[in-house]
Amino acid sequence: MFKLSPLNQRRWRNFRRNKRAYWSLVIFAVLFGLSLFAELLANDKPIMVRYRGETFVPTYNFYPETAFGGDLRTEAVYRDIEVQCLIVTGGLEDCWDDPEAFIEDAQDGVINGEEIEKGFMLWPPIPYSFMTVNDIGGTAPSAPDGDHWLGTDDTARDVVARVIYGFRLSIIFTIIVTAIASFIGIIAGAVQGFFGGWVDLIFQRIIEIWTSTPQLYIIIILFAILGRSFWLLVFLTALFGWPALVGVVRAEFLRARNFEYVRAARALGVSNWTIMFRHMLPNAMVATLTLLPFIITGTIGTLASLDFLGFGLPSSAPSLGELTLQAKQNLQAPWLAFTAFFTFAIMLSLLVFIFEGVRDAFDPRKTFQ
Amino acid sequence: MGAYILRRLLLIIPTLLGIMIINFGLTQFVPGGPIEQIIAQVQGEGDVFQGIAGGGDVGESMAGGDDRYAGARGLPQDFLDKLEIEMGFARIVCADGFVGEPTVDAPECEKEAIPVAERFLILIGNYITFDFGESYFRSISVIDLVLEKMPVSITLGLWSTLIAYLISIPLGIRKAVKDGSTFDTWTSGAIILAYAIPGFLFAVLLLVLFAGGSYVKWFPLRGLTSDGFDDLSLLGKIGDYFWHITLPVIASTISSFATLTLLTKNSFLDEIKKQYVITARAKGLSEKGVLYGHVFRNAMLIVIAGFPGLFISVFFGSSIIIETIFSLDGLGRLGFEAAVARDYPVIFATLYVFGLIGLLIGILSDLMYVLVDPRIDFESRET
Amino acid sequence: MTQMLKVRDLTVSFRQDGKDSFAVKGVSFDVESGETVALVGESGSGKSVTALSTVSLLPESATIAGSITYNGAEMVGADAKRLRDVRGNDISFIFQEPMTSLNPLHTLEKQLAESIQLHQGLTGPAVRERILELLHKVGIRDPETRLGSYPHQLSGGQRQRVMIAMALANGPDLLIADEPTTALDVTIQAQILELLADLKREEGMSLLFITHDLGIVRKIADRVCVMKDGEIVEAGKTDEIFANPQHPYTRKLLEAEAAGLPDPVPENAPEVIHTDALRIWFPIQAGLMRKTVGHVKAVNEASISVRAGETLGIVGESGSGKTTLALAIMRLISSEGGINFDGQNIQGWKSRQLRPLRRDMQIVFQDPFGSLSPRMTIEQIVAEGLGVHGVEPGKDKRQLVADILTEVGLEPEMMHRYPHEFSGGQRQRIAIARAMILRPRVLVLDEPTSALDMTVQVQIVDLLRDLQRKYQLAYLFISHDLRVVRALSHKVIVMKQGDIVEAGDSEAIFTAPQSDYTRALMEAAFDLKPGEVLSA
Amino acid sequence: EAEETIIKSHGISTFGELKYPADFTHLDYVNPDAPKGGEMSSWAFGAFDSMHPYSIKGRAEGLSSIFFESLLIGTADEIGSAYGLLAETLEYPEDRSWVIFNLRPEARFSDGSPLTAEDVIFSYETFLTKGLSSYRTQLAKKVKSAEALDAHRVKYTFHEGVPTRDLPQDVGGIPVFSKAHYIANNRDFEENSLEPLLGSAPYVLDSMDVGKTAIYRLNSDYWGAHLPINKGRNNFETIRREYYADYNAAFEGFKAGNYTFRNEASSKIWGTGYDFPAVEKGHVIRAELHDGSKAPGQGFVLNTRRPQLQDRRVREAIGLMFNFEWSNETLFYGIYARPSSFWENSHLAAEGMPTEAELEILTPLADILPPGVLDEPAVMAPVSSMRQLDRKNLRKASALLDEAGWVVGDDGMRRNAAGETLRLEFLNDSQTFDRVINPYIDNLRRLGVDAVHTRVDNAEATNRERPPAFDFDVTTAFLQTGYIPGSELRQYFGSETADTSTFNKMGLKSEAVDKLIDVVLAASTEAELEVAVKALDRVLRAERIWVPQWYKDAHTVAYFDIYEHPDPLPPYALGNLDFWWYNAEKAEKLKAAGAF
Ligand SMILES: Nc1ncnc2c1ncn2[C@@H]1O[C@H](COP(=O)(O)OP(=O)(O)OP(=O)(O)O)[C@@H](O)[C@H]1O
Ligand SMILES: Nc1ncnc2c1ncn2[C@@H]1O[C@H](COP(=O)(O)OP(=O)(O)OP(=O)(O)O)[C@@H](O)[C@H]1O
Ligand SMILES: [Mg+2]
Ligand SMILES: [Mg+2]
Repeated sequence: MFKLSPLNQRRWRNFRRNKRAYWSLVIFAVLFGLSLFAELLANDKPIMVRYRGETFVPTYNFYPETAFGGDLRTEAVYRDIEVQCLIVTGGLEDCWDDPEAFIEDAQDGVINGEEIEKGFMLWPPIPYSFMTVNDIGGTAPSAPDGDHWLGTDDTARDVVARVIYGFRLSIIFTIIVTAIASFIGIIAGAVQGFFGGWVDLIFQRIIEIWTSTPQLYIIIILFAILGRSFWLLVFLTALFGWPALVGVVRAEFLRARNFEYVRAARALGVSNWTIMFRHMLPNAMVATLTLLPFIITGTIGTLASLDFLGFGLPSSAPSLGELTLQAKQNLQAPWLAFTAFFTFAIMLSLLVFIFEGVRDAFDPRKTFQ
Repeated sequence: MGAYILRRLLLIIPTLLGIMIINFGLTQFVPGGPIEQIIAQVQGEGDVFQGIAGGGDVGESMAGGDDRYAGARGLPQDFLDKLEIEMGFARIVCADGFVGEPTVDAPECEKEAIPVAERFLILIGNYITFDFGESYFRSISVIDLVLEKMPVSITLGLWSTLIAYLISIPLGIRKAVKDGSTFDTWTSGAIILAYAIPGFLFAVLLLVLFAGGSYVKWFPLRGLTSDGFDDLSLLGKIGDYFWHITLPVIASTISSFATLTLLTKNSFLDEIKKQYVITARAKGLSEKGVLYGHVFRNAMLIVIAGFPGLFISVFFGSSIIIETIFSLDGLGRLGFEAAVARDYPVIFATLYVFGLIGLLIGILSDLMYVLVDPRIDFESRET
Repeated sequence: MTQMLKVRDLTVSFRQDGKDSFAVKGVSFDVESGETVALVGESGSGKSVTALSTVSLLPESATIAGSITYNGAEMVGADAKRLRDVRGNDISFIFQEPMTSLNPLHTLEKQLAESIQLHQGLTGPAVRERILELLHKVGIRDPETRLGSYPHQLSGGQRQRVMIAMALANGPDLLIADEPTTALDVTIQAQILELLADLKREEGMSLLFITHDLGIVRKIADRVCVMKDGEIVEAGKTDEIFANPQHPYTRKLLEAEAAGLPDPVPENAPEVIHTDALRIWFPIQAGLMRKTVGHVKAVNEASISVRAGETLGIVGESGSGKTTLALAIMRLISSEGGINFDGQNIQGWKSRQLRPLRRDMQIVFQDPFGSLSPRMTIEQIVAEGLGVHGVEPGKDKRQLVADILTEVGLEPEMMHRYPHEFSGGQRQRIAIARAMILRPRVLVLDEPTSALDMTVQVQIVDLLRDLQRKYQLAYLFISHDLRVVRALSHKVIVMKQGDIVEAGDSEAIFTAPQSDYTRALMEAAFDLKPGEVLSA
Repeated sequence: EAEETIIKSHGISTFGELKYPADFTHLDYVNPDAPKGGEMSSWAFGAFDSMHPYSIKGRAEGLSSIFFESLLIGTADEIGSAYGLLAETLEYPEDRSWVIFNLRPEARFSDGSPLTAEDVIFSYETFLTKGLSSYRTQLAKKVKSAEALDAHRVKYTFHEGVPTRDLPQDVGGIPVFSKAHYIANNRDFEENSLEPLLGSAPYVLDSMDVGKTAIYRLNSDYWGAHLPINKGRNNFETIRREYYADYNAAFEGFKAGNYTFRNEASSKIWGTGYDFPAVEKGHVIRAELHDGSKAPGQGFVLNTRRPQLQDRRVREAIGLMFNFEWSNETLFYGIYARPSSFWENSHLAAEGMPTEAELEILTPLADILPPGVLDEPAVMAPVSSMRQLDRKNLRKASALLDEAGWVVGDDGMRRNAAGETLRLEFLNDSQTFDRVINPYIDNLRRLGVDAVHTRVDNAEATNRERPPAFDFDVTTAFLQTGYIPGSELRQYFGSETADTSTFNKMGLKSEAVDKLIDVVLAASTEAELEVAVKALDRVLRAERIWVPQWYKDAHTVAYFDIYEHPDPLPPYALGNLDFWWYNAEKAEKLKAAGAF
């Protein structure tokens, strides 16, 4: 078992004493954990299909329509009424004519006096995936109703499903990007501030050159060469994101390296890196810890604004940024705006509270009731 | 220190050169250049802002207009050649003995592409003499173009930073003092919510609620000033100006409180319990005196040293989206438009000038560190 | 005489990690106007906490119970305005740790001026005049040139004197002085005590004096309270207590004295440290461009030599360059001249090269609080050196930490606490433990006992001697307490304004000082009559 | 040659017949008694920084060509006809190898100076040397010389060997500006400027706020107010244009009455936005006015240079999967119509089975025609059910692809014999198209096609769609055809241009089409032309080189109830700036009701 040092135990206890932070962490973990299973929560494929006594798991497997007595060898479209009819009735040919009636008829297991092999489908609570284009019988975006709890977006896709997947995508995106970017940023800032001299001079120039590169062009070029993809965007955003923290960390280190305890650590023969990360960083973390939740949500925001400018994820991807953009373009559909706003607000509040808790837990002078 | 500053000043040269090389190199790889953009324009394809402005419609990109004038469409090679020459991608070389004005039309002359390296040298040569050229798409020097967009950017930048700082810092300090109280909690909630509102949505919301035809119409929809601005009295002018900028400034400020407030709060929390603060208290200083007189400088190193940088944001602080929504013409739009339209003279010149300013500000900002905290220096610590 | 400060049943507890620990348990005493009360006692017994609670300067983790009245008005739970009026004006404070108590970003002038302007309403040149007068009174040389200095540019003793000047600036009715002379050499100390006595006489100032130096107590206190474990175990007139101590602890305290002499150094002991005309000049910079306009000549041409098993005592007036010299020898600040360690000239070595040597050369800093990383626990701090240089096989790191803490008189249970949760003396011992745990061959001790009460001081001195005997350690011992220096040192150098004015065998210097300055020091330290010398 | 018959007329039309006789009193579709006055205000997108529309530099104000008149002018109820405006009459030989315009001597520029042949020639030459590219080359190719015969006569002579049918109209359409003004102001035609050139039109610049507002005022001294062709036109005292950089803001501006006429381009706003107070109170009129003009030929074009798209059956299958009916209902509020023809919404669109006359042209080409042209009705865009995925069409498409050798593999994707998937990349540079393309792609993937959507920025799209790259599978384009199709057909559909033309994006190389284009170009009467175009239309449609998208057959306009317009409108123009008028009484009423 992984064992916490007494100090970390003390920090953890402090964190738990901060109810707001603790519950934010719990809620966040639950939400994120749930979203990891998005495929089972919101999908246009059933979790399980029973057809002629056999069991199918469409979420993770490919089955052609022919597997259910249909006539197309492409993947079965489970949301199609005909396919549903086929499955329920055990593959009756007549399904092509009047599927609704047949499904109705098949409920008792008998059609036209003949026993049929009745099948069934187990659907996820939200029977739409983020890409599912729905027949909503009106104009998209459609308002929330029983089928689509938060309505549909301007391509007639279910907003709940998109938020679930979008949350997952955004969080994964931002966690990776923030981790990479802050890691590099903190190290770079720390090295510059700690060593000073030519290291600082050269590094700073490199950063200056880098930050005045038009990012849009790099994005356009790489998109043109490699095609739009999630990982490319992760890479690019991290690439552009890391200088954000360098300045503040450098400043804190420039100051902290003059402190007496740093001299003391040096006198102990502690290596430079240990001094930087064990002694100085915890004391130079205020800005970093404060900014981190904002960097995290800011990264999601970056994704959103890239979407906004048309250089983001492919438009079918469930991006929260795209949702915001749609909200602006469809003022007549306020549910889009509300959804986007609440998703962002909840995410940001949770993160800010969690990080506030972390900050407090690491603050030696903070007292907890 | 003097030596350090001198070193920094000298390093500006290679840095600027580096910036220009990277960017120039980059543009060699960007798919589609200004010529394509002109072709797209001549063919009446979408405006680059349509996407951002939103609300465009699929039916709308129907080309139309004066059919007769456009005639049978098509861009002849000689026109493209001429564009290339005009934009400095190529030049005319004429056979020996050719007399008169060289043109592509003359049989003895032909177009020759200028090598990339040479183009770069020409560019740098011009820039050293502060000759930044003209926009590809407008008959106006780049400098004038930037100056033309300045008022909008300064307005948005100045007021929103001012408001953000004037509110955030005192608020952050108060929150630090009252850490954990209900005041702290609700203000955190409020600033987070404000931060979470997507700025452009908020802008549109303001527009619809306070400037549109459905609800109240208290504020104008666009622009910095009214049509008859010049005829107004001084007081009238000031009033008119503020009347116009209220909504855009609110929209661009709303989300900027959160980081600064929390940064202030947390920095203060870190300092406020230190020994010297107790000393200050023991002197009998008022709480304000302690916080602003003693803690502030210690806690706000980053914020204070950020002031020169702030100065930049005052000039260039406007956001493309706010500008678009309120039909303001500022640097945000200029920059984006130039990037998308591949208006290289504008891109390079703005990069060069703003790069230079940025580098100088960087030096100032580092000097601020020393001013704030005299213990700081930038020398290497290998003793 | 009226009761100016009346403390009744004062109880202070600190909340740490969910538990309460009591630092002060039901303390009661009075200070009458014009009176000097000395608070003495064990390190960590709650003296500073008691003092701080009088005007509510304790951190928010503290809970105060009981009653404190100042001139009849209740101070516990008083409103901010009331406290503000009293603080600084009526009651002034000299904090125990001058090194960390000054605002690091304000110049001396600003810090001093602030108090004066705040309570006296003076402005302009008048303020400056008053500041210069104060600085002069507390014995700062050339005060004009020091006005623009920042705290980090001052020596420990100089900072302490600035603190004193600040406290005296407004002519307080009650001065609470928490070990105000620890960093001062004896002559300055005498001057300061004289100053306090003057103030008391002329302006009827009362004094609550916390100290470990019983000599001082005897000299200036009217009454004494002896504290132990958060309680006052004995209180009474100074003469009576000294003459007839009741409580066993008091007796022990009075008896304790670092005495004896160090073991002789073996003949063939190798030289471990040797410096050649070491020079450290700090540039004085002015303006934003930081042009160097002159130098503070902190150390001029210092040549010293220490052998294994030998202790070199460094004494000298405050600000004479002792700390600077020590730091330079440890290669922690840059210097000119040769530094030999084990025969190798380590001047100019990179920090990577030096790292392996660090195990063998350790330092205890003058400012213990500043030298402890605020976000590390004591365990981490003390164990860190072990982590760097490796633990001997078969030994448990935590056990080693616990052992060394016990040796310096701290309870091992405290090791999960942060530095700020200790008393000044405790922190000093932590700093000693951190250095000692490595069993270095050379140890620089920069005033290691200034905050320790006599009993603990004796314990530490014994420990040092013990270790020296066992491991042939070499010490550079910097102190103003000449008794301790005498008890530990084989050789002594005396510094004044950056110069070594006298150097030689300890006995020779103590018994037959050559320079006037040394003689003056001895006289002040050992209460000798002018011209008298210490017997061998 | 002397025996050449010279035609002298007040107008000219492509095939000779003019609707209006020389002594007409006014155009049929105008209200000759329309009151003058009032203001017409509308909005425009973005900003402007130039008042000179004939340079590629700067963003010219959208109406900045309003200052200029030309020798001839067209009408909104006829195609191919033009009547004299600056020219009183014109003279031309039957073969139209030259044309002489007799200017109206009373013609004046807005500053009162006379407009002479010299100005006409100067304008022509300026356009020839410094005008927009397309213009320049066209002129240079066609016009041999232009000369002023006297102060009021100009003669254009055309090159031999170029089709001259439309040339008199072309040169007659060149805007005329003042030479004296141009020279006095030291102007450069290629640079943008905020100072308009001097023209002779009824409107002059009143005032502007650069980038925001432009106001044009009716010139009270306009020289041509009395002309029959101008009767009932140019009714507004001022025309105001308001610029907004944002659609929402623009719409709010309308709601608030900042401008009063709106040609609603957004189906969304048309479908949902018009429920604001001014509409409810009846202050704003919302009208769908029939638009008789030809559809612009908007569609997804398929790049037949790609190996997988060379098979006509594949292209047909792809076309079947675009569900217009669903899209129209779900995405467009049902306001669009579907084109099938390249000449949709005009008399030139082929319908049903080929007629005798068409067969006459087509039969000789039977060998090289795509199947079904002769014996099947003209290809119509497929009709789908209201379900996003139409099973009937899916089956049909599946069958076609199976037949073409793209069979479904074990992973549900189609592959050819070589094992390659049927890849189809949609190149798109407009965010607004995402919601159209994504469902389409969805359908295609269900068909087993490996369809992907790539959105790029404008410049990159242009780069990839143009020669020499032609690097796309599917993209949106406008296959713009004319009412009187001419040589541009070659640019759009001819094989000779397939590898070089920006317009033949699909890379169509069809012998039959080439031959039919020749027939179209050779047509000498209106009837001949119609038959030839219909035959061409059939073949083009049968080639399945595009998936037609949609068009709008109505003007969706909203305006404050202060304007009136002739009823019915002429087929080819909305004319809100031209022949609508202001009703001062209604305006008073609205003002009294507080609408503005
Ligand atoms: N960083 C610095 N910059 C400028 N002057 C300094 C600096 N550090 C120390 N000094 C000056 O050098 C002199 C010697 O200081 P040092 O700390 O060595 O004195 P010290 O002998 O240890 O005194 P004390 O007994 O008071 O601790 C003092 O005058 C001090 O003001
Ligand atoms: N902030 C704090 N949190 C927890 N415990 C504290 C804190 N400050 C002091 N203590 C504890 O309270 C006790 C009394 O401390 P105090 O500083 O009053 O001692 P002192 O008598 O002044 O000792 P010294 O002579 O060493 O300065 C000590 O045991 C110390 O560990
Ligand atoms: Mg103490
Ligand atoms: Mg010292």
